[in-house]
Amino acid sequence: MSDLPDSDTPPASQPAGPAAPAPGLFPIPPMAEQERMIEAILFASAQPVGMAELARRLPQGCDPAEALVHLRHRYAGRGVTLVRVGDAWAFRTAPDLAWLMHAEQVEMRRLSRAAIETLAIVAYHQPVTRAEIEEIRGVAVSRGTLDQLLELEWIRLGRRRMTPGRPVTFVVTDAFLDHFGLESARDLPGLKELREAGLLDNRPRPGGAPDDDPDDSTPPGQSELFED
Amino acid sequence: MSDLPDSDTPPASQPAGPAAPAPGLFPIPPMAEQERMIEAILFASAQPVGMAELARRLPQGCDPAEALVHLRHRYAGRGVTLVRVGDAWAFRTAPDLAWLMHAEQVEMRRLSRAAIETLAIVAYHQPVTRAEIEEIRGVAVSRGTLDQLLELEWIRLGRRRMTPGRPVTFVVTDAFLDHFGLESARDLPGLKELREAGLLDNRPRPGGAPDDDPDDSTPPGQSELFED
Amino acid sequence: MTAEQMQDNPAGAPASASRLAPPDPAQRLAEEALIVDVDGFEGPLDLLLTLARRQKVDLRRIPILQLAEQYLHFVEAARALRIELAADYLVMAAWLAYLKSRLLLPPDPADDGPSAEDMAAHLAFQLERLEAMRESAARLMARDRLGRDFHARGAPELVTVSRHMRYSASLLDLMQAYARLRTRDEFRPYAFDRTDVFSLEQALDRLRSLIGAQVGWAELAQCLPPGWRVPGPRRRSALASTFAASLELAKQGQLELRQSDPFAPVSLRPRDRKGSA
Repeated sequence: MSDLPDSDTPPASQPAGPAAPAPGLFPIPPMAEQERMIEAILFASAQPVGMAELARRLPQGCDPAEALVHLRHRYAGRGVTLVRVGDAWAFRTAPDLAWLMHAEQVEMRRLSRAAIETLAIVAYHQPVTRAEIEEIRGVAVSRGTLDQLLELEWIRLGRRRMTPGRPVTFVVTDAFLDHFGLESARDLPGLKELREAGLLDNRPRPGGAPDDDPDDSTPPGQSELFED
Repeated sequence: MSDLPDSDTPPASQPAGPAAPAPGLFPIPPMAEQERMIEAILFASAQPVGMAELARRLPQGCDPAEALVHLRHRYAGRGVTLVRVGDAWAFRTAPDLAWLMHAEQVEMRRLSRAAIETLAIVAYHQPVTRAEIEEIRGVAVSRGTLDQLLELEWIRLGRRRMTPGRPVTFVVTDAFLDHFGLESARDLPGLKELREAGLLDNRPRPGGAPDDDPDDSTPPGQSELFED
Repeated sequence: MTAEQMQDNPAGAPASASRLAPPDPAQRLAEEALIVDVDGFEGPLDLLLTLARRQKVDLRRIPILQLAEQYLHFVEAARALRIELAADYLVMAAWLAYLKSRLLLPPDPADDGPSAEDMAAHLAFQLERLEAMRESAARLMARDRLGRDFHARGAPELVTVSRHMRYSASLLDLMQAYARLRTRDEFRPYAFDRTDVFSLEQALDRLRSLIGAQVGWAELAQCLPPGWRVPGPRRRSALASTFAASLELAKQGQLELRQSDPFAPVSLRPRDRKGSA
């Protein structure tokens, strides 16, 4: 990468006569190239860019004002237009296409911890009943949490469990797989793989006793749920 | 270049006279207008926009694939160019103007050598299991290396391998392609040569090594030793 | 192992690995530098690759025997300098010593394992493949990159006309949430609902008191405390602890046990201390 462009160009290289080629170390870029440069700068900038900044960023001897005129012509009538904002310049989508931007108006919120945990349990244990989710989380699952996940279409109702009370089960949806970039829920890594990938802390257990059998510390009734 | 799926031109789905304009409520916009619309949508977004989303946001009957071909021609050689990223499209500044863009440069996160090599192995060998990465590098993948690449969203989980233990696999993402300016993983530099040289084959170690478990084909004794 | 931070240059050898073939004293210095830098290597394969590269030959034609000798020499030199090498370096040394002996000896016709040539060829393949991946990684990192060489729209337009909420969560969030749930159980203090557990201590106390008054054989099941006899978890717990207690007392010589057939009821009686003494 050739960083630092032409800061070495001697400042004296700007002659009075604008028609004469500059006697600097580097020739002045042709107007079409100046247009390209301004196009890139305005596109990538987070704010409108003023004339002074353009002049400072372009190589010595460029004429941003003229290049902007050309650029403005080029974009006239396009889906994107060059607009003047105060003393600066920026690209904006054409006002007549504003209706196209509707899909972009979304407010992103992070999912609550309860929701993400519930979702994780459904993904790993599906089909899973509400009682099983509560058993794994150790707290009651609020109606709102399940509703939210259902509304997001990340989980849906599965088959009823053929046990007393015939409770409904939950499974994840294709929209879930799509959102999380999974081909199937079976592709989720197991506990051992999570640990190997560094996603799990290997903190020593408190209490000191060399308790090697993981089943020992599992409360009764959960071991079946935790089968990988 | 024009291997865009033009599945959107429905051959059979429109039973009405094919010569007649679409039976929708509104006439299909002319191609020049479709081009403007896509231009506006892609310009407005910092992320690549997928074909499916384009088709959804444009009026019924539009042909985003064809409009994209026109648009790409229009921007060829400009300061901002239309690039393809997997199944999606985005405007990006021309790389030859990198020297101009100091103000926009973002700090690149420093990646460890292990992370860089792991990324390359995932890209060239995908889908690839953790054991295969370790086999190629000759050392265990240290804690957090995969984590870091997952967090950057440069790799994601692929399908599980249908071998004993059904290990998870890793593949590269569209964000990876976007970051490295690749249209698809097939465009990785040198891919063809590596394949022809047999260097992407999963060549098993010849017979005999006592610890040659098919699941864990890392070189002798390394996986345990490097676990931390 | 110390992770050597090498930005954008994964193919670069550690600084000490001179690519030139140096004259003898310089070579020795270079080798010592190699050893000092052993922490900078990513395992034996990395070290082997560095040694192989110094031979300046096509990796496909690398003389494996020579390479094995260099590696063994390296390991010996490290030992002479009293540098502790990680075990995997020694495992590789042992394997290379074995390979070397196999390559030097005439093949044993009785041995139907892989030939020494196959093993050597596979090692050469591994080295070539690692080298190729390093070169590819370097080429990848040298590409024009988003945010450095080319740029996305700096001011994405999110016109707010209609607003609807969307919730996001990443796969990492999901997996970490699950990992958190799963490990929380490992850290949960051990707590057990004791209302349905008849402990061994309780069973011992009860049996000791029973056998004082007992004459002749009694079935174990009859020794269960009241309230613990209805089939179910309580009965199972009481039966298990009473049985364990009876074994303990039998061992202490305080009672005798009897069972006529497998799965038949177990009976017990106090041991006649005088008779058996």
